[in-house]
Amino acid sequence: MLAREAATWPGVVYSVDYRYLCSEPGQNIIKDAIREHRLTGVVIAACSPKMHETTFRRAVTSVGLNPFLCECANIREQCSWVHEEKDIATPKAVDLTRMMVEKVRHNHPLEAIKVPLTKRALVIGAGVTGIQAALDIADGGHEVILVERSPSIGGHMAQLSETFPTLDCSQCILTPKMVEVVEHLNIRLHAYSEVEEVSGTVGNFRVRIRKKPRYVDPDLCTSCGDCATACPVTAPNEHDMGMKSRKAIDIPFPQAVPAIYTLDPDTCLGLFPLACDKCRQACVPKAINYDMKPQYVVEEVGAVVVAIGYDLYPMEKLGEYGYDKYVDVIDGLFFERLLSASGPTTGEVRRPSDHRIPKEVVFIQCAGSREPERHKRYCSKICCMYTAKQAMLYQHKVPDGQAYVFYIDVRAGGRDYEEFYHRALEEGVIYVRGKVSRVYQENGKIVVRGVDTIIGSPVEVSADLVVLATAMEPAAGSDKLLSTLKLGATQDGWVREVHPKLRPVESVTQGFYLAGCAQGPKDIPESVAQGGAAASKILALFSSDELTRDPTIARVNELTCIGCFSCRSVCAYSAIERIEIRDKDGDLIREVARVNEGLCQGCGPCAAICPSNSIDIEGITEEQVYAQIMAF
Amino acid sequence: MSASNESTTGTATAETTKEVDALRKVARELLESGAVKMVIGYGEGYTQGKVMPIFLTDPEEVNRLIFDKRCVNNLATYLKKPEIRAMGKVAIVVKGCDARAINVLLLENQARRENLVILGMVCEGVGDPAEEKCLSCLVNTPPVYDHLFGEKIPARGWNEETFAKVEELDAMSPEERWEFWRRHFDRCIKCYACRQVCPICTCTRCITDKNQPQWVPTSPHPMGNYHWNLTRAFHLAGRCVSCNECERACPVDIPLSIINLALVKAVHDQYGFIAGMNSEDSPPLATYKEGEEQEFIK
Amino acid sequence: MAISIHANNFQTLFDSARDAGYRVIAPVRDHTVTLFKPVEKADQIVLDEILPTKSPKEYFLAEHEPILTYCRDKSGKVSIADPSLEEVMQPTLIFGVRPCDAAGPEIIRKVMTWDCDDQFFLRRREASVVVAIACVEADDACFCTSVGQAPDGTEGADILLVPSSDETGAVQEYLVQPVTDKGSEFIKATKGWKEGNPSRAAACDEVKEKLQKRFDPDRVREWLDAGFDDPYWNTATLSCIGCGTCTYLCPTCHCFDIVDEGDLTCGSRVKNWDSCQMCQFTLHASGHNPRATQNERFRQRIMHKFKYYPQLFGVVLCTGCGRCQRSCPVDLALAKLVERIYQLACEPVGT
Amino acid sequence: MAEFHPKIYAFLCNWCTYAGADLAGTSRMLYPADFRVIKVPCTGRIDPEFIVKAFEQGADGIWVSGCHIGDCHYNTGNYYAQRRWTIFRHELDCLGIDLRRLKFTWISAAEGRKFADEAKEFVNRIRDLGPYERFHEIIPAEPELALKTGGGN
Repeated sequence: MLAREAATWPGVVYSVDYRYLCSEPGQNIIKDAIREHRLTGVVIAACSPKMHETTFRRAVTSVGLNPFLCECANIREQCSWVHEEKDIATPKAVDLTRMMVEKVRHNHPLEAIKVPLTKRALVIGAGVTGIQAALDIADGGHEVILVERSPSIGGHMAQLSETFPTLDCSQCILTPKMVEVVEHLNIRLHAYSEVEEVSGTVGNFRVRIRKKPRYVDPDLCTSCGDCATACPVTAPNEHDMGMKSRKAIDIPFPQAVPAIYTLDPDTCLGLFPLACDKCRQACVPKAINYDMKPQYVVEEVGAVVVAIGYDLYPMEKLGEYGYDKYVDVIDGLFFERLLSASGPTTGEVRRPSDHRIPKEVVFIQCAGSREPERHKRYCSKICCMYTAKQAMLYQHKVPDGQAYVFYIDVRAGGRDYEEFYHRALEEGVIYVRGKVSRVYQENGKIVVRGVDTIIGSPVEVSADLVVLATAMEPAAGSDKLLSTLKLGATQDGWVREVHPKLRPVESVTQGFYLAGCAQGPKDIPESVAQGGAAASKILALFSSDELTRDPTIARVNELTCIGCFSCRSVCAYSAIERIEIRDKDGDLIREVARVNEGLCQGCGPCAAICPSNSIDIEGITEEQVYAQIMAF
Repeated sequence: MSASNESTTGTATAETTKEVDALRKVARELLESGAVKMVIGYGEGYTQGKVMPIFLTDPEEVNRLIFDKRCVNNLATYLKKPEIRAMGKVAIVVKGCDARAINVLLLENQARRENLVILGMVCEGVGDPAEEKCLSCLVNTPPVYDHLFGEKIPARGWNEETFAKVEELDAMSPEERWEFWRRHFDRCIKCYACRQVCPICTCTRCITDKNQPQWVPTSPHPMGNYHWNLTRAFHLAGRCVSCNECERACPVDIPLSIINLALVKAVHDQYGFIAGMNSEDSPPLATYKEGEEQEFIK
Repeated sequence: MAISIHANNFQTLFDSARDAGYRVIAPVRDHTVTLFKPVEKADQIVLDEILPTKSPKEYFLAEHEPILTYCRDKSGKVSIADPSLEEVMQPTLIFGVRPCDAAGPEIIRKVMTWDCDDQFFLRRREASVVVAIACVEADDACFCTSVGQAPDGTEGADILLVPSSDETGAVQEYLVQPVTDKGSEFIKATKGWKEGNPSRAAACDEVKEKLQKRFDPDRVREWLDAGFDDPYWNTATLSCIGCGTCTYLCPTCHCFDIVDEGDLTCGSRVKNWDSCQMCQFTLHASGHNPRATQNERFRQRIMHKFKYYPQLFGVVLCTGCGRCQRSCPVDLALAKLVERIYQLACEPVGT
Repeated sequence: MAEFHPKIYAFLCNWCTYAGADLAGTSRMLYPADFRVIKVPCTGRIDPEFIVKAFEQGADGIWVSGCHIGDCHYNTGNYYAQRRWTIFRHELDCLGIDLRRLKFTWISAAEGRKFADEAKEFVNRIRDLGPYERFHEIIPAEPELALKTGGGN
């Protein structure tokens, strides 16, 4: 019936009814019809385009018809399967088909867009996530540019003592990877460097990197350490959270990679010989050069991994826990250093104030997390587990010590995590469910007062040391970087992914991938997994020699565009460029918008906001929509 | 050169205010120094008691410039004329509301600041009796100018009167509103004076002149008139500076200001945005805030 | 035998006209403007204004009308039909028209019967009776005398009413001058008319005094013949914003556009008013526009009215109603521009 | 009224609501047939002209639906759409359009049930409201009618 009626519509020269068009013989019917009637358009009135559009488009292409001249009218999922009343379901099928026929009459051939591709990747951030991504891509046979802003790679993981739930030594598992990075032939490391600018589009980015001056020639430095010995200036050591001191010229930590000394101009007596010059005299290979300037290198890459990690929520903002008043209130990372064999106390837990071994330690969870009104609204995810770990390790190291944990909930999602938490309980860590109301000092002790919400009575612990499980927050300066890279950020400043569930490591801008804590709080396994995921996405991207892109994208009518660039402000992909139209004398006549084929996704807000409708979306053009509206 | 109407308005008007004297002085300097190619201002009109836009390139003619209560026109609309754009740098006399229009043009890349010398007039309201727009003027002192003539005065600002007509309409039932507009739109003759006079309607190919597809019917039948007036107002949502030139130019007096104001109000209520107060804030429909949700969407 | 009519009898006239099958059109208030519309009651009509906002042109040259319609039936067969001319043919009394407005359609007739006869226009003309009322007032936008019209002109009118004002100056009575046979027939066929002169003399000498000729169209045309590229055009009309108002309100502008409206099953080809002041008016499909600037478009308007039309049809395409000045948002008065051209034409060569 | 089958347009975004409609189909959830779907990539692509034109084609109701806020396949498209509709609705209301004849929803690809329910709700609503005569009045008469009266010449 439908086929019969369709035969009478304008433009329809052939219509047929067949049960399984997607079958081999079914597709042959279509192909034969195209050949026989030299068809310029095909409408399949059957199942949802989401089912077989590709099938049918491939079929028509095989006989030389442009795939974009074939459309599916959805009369199954959206008609026959959902309507009982035949008398109105059939007319609906007819309408849907007629509307699609009208659309196809306004379709035109589209050619897939080809974009050349540079098979080299940039990885920003060399924490464990970035390291993993870099190694995976490099192992895949492609060059990697790895950029790390601090003097050594390794990130926060290099500061950790042991890792939950296995309690294996963090550095012991990380350092081999760090070494692998420097030794890998496919990886070019720019440590103590920052990404200044990224231009271009997916497949072809130009990256400008600023190498901060170390004042030490990396090629000459043998990392003997004579300079540091000679250096008269001491400053707090960042790696050890300032508990230990370092020299103005020093190396962050023994296993640092690259193993090159770095002179810190801020603490150095002065970058001119007269002031001091001791390190330079001490340096046998003559590696020290006070006149070093920042160097700029430009790298060409095809894809970028953003693995810029996190920072801890500054304790300064947590006055309510007495951080600013009492030196013995510290954060988790600080405590990691206390626990670490390579730490300032070589693994002995001694409190900052008097270096005594604390007998009672209070751990406060959610310090800054899950406090929308005052601090961060989100859960920092890893604190529950590392607090359990730290409490446990503390009790291992101080057998007569007692660890208390104030918590709201214990969130132990993850294999062996719940078990790990229970082990902490069994080992005698005291968990107090309740928020801390006050922290104050009383005869040499730090009194932590709170309410045990389980027994419903106030609790008070006089502690020697208080450890705050402070919240994680986006790494300092990440907002600036994100805007340079034109990447979207969430309300809380984490890098935004294209789709939270289905495309978790792809950023909103094509060619940028994200991994690890840059995207939100994660533990090591998750971060490493994402690093690998980002790498595999890039390897997939690099598997072909040029990028082919769906041609259903926006097009600007430059004759009528007046260059108001409203389109630009609504484009989520920065795909609209400003083009200057000049006369033969080179004088500017006007500016118009132009769509970057490499970036445009064809979503359409630009078309909808254009006041003169000078932008159209291939595949769903105004004409096609109009035709469908008028056909009903 | 000038609109060569010496016959009617060659000479300076008898008495002038010190603001106008100052204006003429600056205009003369600008033209003599060659700082600008042309001064766009108000002069005595062809019709007794009316003013008209004048375009001066000869310093000797600056005495034709006037400014008084009759200067209702929004001269900013000339900045979209290709003939004027081709002049390069021009000076233009603006009231506050006109200056708001210039801000929108700057924001939307339709004028180049470096090509403009803005001669801002402090304005206590124009028209006799005072134009409605003046009763709730936000910018008695222009929000943007290079030279200011007159002492800065505080803006009257929005008041209960500002949206009275809109509220009147809101109080009606949809049926009544429908009839209200049908009555008015039936007079529409599709002359597009509203579009042509509007300083913000900058499209060189208006959507109503796009015929592939023809979204807006060109016919002046009820449907075409309804569609045109709907589209015109919507395209100005978040852009209209309430200079009310469209209503003034309409030969059949369709109360366009009511639709415009309704959208000005909606945009302000929803997004706290007022068009043309500066040339930086991104237009309300070209931006969004995370977490925005509207209850009408289920 | 002289005929007159008293304002109190307009209602009788209208009623009898309706009885005779006429629809009655007269100037009435609509919102803040005055338009020619069907009227029931005589007291609705507005005669004390210089001119209504719009001329009655639309009753001869519709703002919008279908000129053919098409339909596709289920079998796919397409049928095309002309619209009904019944409505077009409907006998119409257009009452209270000023002489300048009455003259408009007469001038347009020349082009409407030029290379082919425009049935829509001619049939409406045929079916309508125009009762004009001579002017007793004029404002400084009026210039009918300069283009060969007069405040008591009869061109295009079937009947002319010449007002006779009482001592207060208020108009109550009119001297009735049948102009055409159609007019005389109409007077016979309808009521409200009275034999004999109005109680006081009816004339409009005052206003004639006031309406001195401001230019001579022939001299103007001579200048235009050579003045196409005159620098005058570069500056004279810079203030024009290209709104169509002057053309849409003009009693003699008659340009129209033809568009198709409809969908798959049916639709119509319609005729709509258009304006030479719109930049799309001459825009080519190529994107080229022979009249790219508003200056050129304004020049075209003057050329058409004072050169091309006179050359073709021996008459100026203007009745001097002055709407183009009154309703111009930027007070760009066509008459003043033509006046200026006249001055240029008169200036001795070499100055 | 029961026999009245309204003319309803549905503009659905490709990634969420259209997929949701497919899901309703594969799960055989029944709903009334009185609307026709036009698929768009994103609600952000929907130009208000689409809606006006649909009314001019005689629509009795118009349904627009896309991804939930925050879930837009193109990240932000529905944010812009939402702002556009908010202001557009104000204007339609001001111009006397009956807003009950416009429906906006966010329906994800997983919400087949919601799609079927909203479809029911809207179709029934429009069936109760009856034909949108007020708007139909301003639509030029169907030429067939003109033909009937048409004498031609």
